Amino acid sequence: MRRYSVFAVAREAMRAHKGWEAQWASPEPRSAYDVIIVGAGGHGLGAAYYLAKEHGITNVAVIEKGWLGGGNTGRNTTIIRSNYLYEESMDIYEHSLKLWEGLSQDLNYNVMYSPRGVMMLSHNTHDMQSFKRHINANRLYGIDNEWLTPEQAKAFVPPLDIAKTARYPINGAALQRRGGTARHDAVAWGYARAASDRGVHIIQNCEVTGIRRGPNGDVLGVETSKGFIGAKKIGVSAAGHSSVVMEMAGVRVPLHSTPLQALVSEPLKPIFPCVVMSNTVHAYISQSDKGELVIGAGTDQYNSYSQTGGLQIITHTLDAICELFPMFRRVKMMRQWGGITDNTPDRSPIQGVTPVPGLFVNCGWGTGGFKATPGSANLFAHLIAKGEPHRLAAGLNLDRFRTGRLIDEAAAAAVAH
Amino acid sequence: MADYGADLVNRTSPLSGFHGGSSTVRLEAAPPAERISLRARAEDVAALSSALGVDLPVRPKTSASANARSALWLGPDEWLVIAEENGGLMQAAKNSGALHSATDVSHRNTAILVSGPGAAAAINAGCPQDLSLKVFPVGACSRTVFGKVEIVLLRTGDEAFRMEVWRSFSDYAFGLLAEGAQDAAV
Amino acid sequence: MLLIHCPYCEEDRSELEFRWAGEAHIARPENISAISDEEFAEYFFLRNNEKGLTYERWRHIHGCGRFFNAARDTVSDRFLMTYKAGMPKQMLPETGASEETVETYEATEGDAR
Amino acid sequence: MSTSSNSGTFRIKGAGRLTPARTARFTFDGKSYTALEGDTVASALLAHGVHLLGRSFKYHRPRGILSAGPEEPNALIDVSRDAARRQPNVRATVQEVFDGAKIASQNRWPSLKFDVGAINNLFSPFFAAGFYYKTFMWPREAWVKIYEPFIRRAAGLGVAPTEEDPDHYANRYAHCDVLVAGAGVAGLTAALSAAATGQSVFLVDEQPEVGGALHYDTATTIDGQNGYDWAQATAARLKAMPNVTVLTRTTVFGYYNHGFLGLVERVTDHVAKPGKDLPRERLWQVRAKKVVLATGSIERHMVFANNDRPGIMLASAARTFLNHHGVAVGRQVGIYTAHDSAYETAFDLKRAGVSIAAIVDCRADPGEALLAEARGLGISVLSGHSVTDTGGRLRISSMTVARNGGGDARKIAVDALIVSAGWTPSVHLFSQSRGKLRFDDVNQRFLPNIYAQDCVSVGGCNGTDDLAELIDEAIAAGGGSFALSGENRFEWTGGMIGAAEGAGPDTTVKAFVDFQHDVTAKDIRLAVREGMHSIEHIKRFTTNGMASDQGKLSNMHGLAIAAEMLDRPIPQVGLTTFRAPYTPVTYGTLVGHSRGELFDPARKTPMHALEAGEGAEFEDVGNWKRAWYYPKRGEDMLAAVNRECRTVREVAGVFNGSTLGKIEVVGPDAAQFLNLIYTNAWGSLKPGKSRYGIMTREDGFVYDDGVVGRLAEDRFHVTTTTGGAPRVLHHMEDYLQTEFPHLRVWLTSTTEQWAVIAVQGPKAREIIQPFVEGVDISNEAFPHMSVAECSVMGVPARLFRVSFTGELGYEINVPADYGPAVWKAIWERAEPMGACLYGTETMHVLRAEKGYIIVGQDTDGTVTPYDAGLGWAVSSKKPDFVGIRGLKRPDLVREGRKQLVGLLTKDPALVLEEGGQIVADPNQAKPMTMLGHVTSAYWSENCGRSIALALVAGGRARIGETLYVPLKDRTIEVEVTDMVFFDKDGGRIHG
Repeated sequence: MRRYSVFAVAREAMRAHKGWEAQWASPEPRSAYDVIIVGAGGHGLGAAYYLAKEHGITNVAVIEKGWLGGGNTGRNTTIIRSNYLYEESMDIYEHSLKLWEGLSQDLNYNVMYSPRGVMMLSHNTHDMQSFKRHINANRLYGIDNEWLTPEQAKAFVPPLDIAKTARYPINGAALQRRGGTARHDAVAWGYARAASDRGVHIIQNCEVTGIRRGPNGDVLGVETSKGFIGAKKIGVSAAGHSSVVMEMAGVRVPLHSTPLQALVSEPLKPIFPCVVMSNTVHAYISQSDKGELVIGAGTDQYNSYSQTGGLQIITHTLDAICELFPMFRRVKMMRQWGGITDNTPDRSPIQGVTPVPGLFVNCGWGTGGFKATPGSANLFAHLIAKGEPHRLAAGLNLDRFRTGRLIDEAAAAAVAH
Repeated sequence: MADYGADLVNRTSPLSGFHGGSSTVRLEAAPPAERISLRARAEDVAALSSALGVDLPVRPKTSASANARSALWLGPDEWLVIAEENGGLMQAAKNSGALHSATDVSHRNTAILVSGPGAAAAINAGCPQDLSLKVFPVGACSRTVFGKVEIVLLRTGDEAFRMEVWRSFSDYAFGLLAEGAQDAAV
Repeated sequence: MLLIHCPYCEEDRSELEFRWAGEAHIARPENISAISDEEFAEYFFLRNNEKGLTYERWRHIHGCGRFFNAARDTVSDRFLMTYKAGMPKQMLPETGASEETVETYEATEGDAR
Repeated sequence: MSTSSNSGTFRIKGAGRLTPARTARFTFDGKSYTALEGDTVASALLAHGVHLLGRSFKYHRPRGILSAGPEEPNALIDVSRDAARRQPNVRATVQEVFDGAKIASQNRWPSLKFDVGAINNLFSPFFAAGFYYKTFMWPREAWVKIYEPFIRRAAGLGVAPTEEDPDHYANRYAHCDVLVAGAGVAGLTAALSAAATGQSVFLVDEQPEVGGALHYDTATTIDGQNGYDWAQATAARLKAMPNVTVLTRTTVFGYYNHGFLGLVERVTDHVAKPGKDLPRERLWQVRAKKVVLATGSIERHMVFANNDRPGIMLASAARTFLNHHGVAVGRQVGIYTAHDSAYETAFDLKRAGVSIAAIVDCRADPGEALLAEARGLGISVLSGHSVTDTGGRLRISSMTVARNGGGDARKIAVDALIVSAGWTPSVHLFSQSRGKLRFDDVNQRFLPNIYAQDCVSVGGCNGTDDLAELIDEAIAAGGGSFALSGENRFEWTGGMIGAAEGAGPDTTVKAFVDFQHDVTAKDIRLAVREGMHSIEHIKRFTTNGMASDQGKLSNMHGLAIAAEMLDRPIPQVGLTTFRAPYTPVTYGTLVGHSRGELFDPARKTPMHALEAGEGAEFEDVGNWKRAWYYPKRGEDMLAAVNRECRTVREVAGVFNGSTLGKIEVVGPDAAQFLNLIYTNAWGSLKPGKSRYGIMTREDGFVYDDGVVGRLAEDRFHVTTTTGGAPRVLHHMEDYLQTEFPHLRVWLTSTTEQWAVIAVQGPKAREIIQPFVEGVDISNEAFPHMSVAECSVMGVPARLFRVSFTGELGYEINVPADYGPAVWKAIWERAEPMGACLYGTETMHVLRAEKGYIIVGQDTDGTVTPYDAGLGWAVSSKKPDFVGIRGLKRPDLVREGRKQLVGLLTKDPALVLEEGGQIVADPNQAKPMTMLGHVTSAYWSENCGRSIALALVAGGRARIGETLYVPLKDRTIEVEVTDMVFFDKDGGRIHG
């Protein structure tokens, strides 16, 4: 693979960029692979990359129904942070954040990881208690997260309205400075390029329609729109469609898929320096390098695979954004879209073995999958290669729903008394 | 203790003194009223109707009025019965002898009267229902939403509505109605 | 914003009046205290999450207050039927299936063939 | 050429529909201009010969006006009335001029004519599509510190407003039988047809006046009249009908599920001095039974070298400026076309006295009728030729024309170049409705195919080009039946998509596909070369179609260029999704009324004003505003709380408990129902008594708690937490309606029926005694946990003997309207006795002194009743309750779960931080093993030291152990204790 560098770009500039090769190959599938990964999002492509890079398993195919990176990888608002509460969560998200920090160099692809800071606004006593619980847990775990006064928050984000007269005045904020954003498409493309370079086959426009199992129940391969493809091991990483794919192997997973919407404004000169989130008023916002304000809305209430949602979700989010940043009322929404998030009962992901030998699952990332991409992919590769989870992902198993040992991040941020 | 008789205590309506509107919409707080939330199964409706002196409607989105009492269908086993103050609704329901649940909600709700040619438009600033006379005729009633709060809406005339709202939401409802009224006049 | 037919109000109303309440026809086990951990997990956590026809519960929370059931296509979000709580799962008339399904919104997007 | 001097030297007398006498003044980049009423900023500036309006996104190339409508990618301006009313990124082709408007160009520094950023254009070979993915990676920190800030500053177009928007916005929900989007010939006819049948109709158009293409197309007659006049007359007819609503300056921006459409109506942006009552914009949220899409089509530009200079313009735009605004776009105009429609522009210009340099038609054989007309007008037509380049710096000065296939190139001087590559049907709304498109191979366009909603497309957006056919289609769509004649002069044919001659794959010229984002044909080819084979990949890699015009002009060209590179038919390459909104929509419009006090209801209790009058500070608890503490002069929060805490235990305190959730549970099976919902047993509770209850969900975790009073055999007064009231009622209704429908019981929310006045402390009885009638409240007759219906100050009341402080206490429930009077009377009596008013903070401290938990603070959804030390409240005798099975799961019964305990700091003066984490060894390496966290921590004035509650792993077995709470700046040593810090034997509550 030709390395990307400023010299390579300059050289190509002089010959009208005609020398660039395809970033990834588009091969026809082989009859069988050692490992098949279902779903060419960041998690699936990344897992294939790490299987090749760290475990020496290169006879791998990533099978994608549509175009690579076209699911939630290419639809999210690209927030990266690791300041979660429970150890299981901190383990995987911090592992991920550490990989983000060197990802561009590792992949030789600028994924534009931008640690501009993620600030979560506190509006009341309950928020403050909850945030300080997170901050203390993070600090003792070695993860940066700090408490800011309203004035410090305003200094960090000048457009913020910290007036005491606001409907929900801000009484402080939690800031993770290493948190930030990255360029979502670049993550998928960077992993695809690096995986393809190591021999991984990326098969786009190939829908998995069944999972074939042998007499002992173990996996034999997948039925697809391009015919049967054999595999000793199958890793399912299909985000909103995970339960559909798992059902093909007769495995039920506790998921429900809901629309999640987002929107961007018209491009504006830099005005918003970091990521700001508020759970109380339900909004999060950042500004892309192109200048668009990127705003995440909430999930619609019902199960759906439609990738659309209601206008009321958008308006509700903008109510909150304009309450926090009243000068944005004259800014315009340029584009809105939806993705399908796969949510678990405890809002924490599932990554682990399944009752079917050779079948592994990575799903349930809900609204938090993008930030976990490198970490999840890296640990999923370990799971598939070794047949058992890495220490850092051991708690994310399916069995927790039987035992009741949930990782309930949502409950931990419980509603006010 | 005799010092503190009932006459010393007057109802302080959450919207007392509120009025407003625009050139096409009049907004005013309704006078204090007595209200019960009445729940009963179909077989007990007749007995309750006769005890209350008003026929509890059994068709969705309809209301009935008689003897200074109005009964609003809210659900298949639920009515909001409204009377003037001290209307004796709890006792009347009790007198029916029928199986039911009556709960005094006189003070839970307050009401805003919305009238004028722009009334429906003002309410549609926050209410997603079709308020055309064809779909929401005089006498029609429904629990629904108004902006970010729940209301019960009753059409009392071609251009007149009664909006029942929980008391702590009444400031909000009145404020949104005031803006809706202003916009309806444009 | 969905438009939902409430079988009690006998009228189509805005989604704003409703609250979704999960998969329908999951009965609480009568002998719940005696079931196994697996059975409990199945009852409490596992849902079909169908892509396509799903049976689900809604509550007309800001209307008549009633819970009811609906059959909906989770790909098109089209409601095929709503019916009152307590009624058995309703089979759908055959005609519904023969309609040419319009796939997802994103199906109009490019396929990298 | 005769001109009207003050409104512009390019204004043509007698042309257009504007009234010369009605003028408006505005400034552009500080220079003052006169416009006519009805001008857009674009037409007004063109009238003065101003073509340079902006700079492009990436290369900062000079850009002018390309279109006359909302598809405009180039002419984006900043419009302001005053400092706070400033709007960036406005399309000059849509913004109507109003007197006093201040217009400024964007994305340039220091000036529009001399823009330093234009240096990017020189480096453009370096800045090919996706170049940033390949570089800026070294050294690692430089991306954040150097490259990214540089890119961010260079990108972005307009400057965001910095002041709060003083304008207001309105919202309106509406319903109709038929909504017609677009009021051109097709839309007007469909609306007329639908209206005649008596259906309720919305007719919506984005322009100030109806007419659509009739704005420029002066050669069409409808019903024997000039088309535009027919349109206005028809609109007037429709407006007069009671079943029709006509909305102009209104865009249907989104077509959502189930016939739901979002419309934005621009109410005042065109008005010089808008009335204060007027909203700036109004959001219409319309539910339509049927939708008729009559959105027409959009003309495409030609993709050729340097096709972006100011002065290069779509043919329909030039014709609009001439025929509607009376403005000539140049004096020596060239035409470059692949479609017949541009000819009519040339004819109209020529007739208006403008010199036409030549019509360059890339087609070999244009229609004979057009050629004849051109000949008649003395216009030279170069068929089989192409424009291969243009010249000029800030405006086009020449076009280079060559015969197709090479050779014969010559330069022709022009001051404007009119282009047309044909028409793209506006299928955006159809696509948003989730309809499926098909590709029309003959005419190279996507057309509606499979409908997903009750919707029909008519006219241009349906690919119906023939006027008579279009009219019939529209009449049928409306459901009516009548005859209407229509005639136009020429049948239009032609069109092309993709790169034109001279901009093919073998060239390196800058032939722009997406103007705003500076995406050229070669960028798209590069994307394909780099393996981007899906149109979505190509879009994202090049950003083609992602600018503020969302690809209205560029998508089809981009697709064709990609298809050519991929050597695949267009439908196989696909089409990017058309997402809402059709054109950008102001946040303020979407927010509507939901701002300030209407952002979210602030719930206030009946006594709120009285509390405020006593100087209360309030805190937000859910939607509620609750009195937090009552500082006296000179007191800070801690001093006030300390005083309140002391006073309650020494004398008494009065507290507003009105926000507590309340549910009336009524019916013969009420107790049975509560048995199922709570962990406690209720059958044994006698009328007149109350009990503290715990509620879990099936998972066995604490969901809510509260005191439940039994008023009668069949009537319970249930209380919930303040924040929990709605979800608890929903949870109860769920079980009642769907799991236990056989039970004869009904639930009613009574939270707001009752004002709740808690009087707590040794003197509580003495304070309330005189007010209470109908019940003996002596300690013997009315002990702790009694409840009675009685009368307080003569009003019907419910009196609870209950305590959340550990003191003798009562909670008086009176109907809410009486709350203020009763509160006032009680306070007037209590105050002289030395009592105080106290708020939620003191309530929290006092209950913590007694080890009473707050659900949601000391529990978090992962805590069982056993964990919380409330195992006594879980009945072991009941055969069933919600949570009975969940509680027995392996992890919920394991050893070592986190349990609620007390913590005492070794240094009594130190108050722990709520949320502090607890460890056994503070010196261990990170990541540390954490045992739990501090859930509540206060200074207890009554204990004379700090106190805390905490969830600690295996907590109850650790009582007596020393643990540590490492905070940011120090580590605090604590001892694990039981949870009761004050009055351990609990005697006071029975006092």
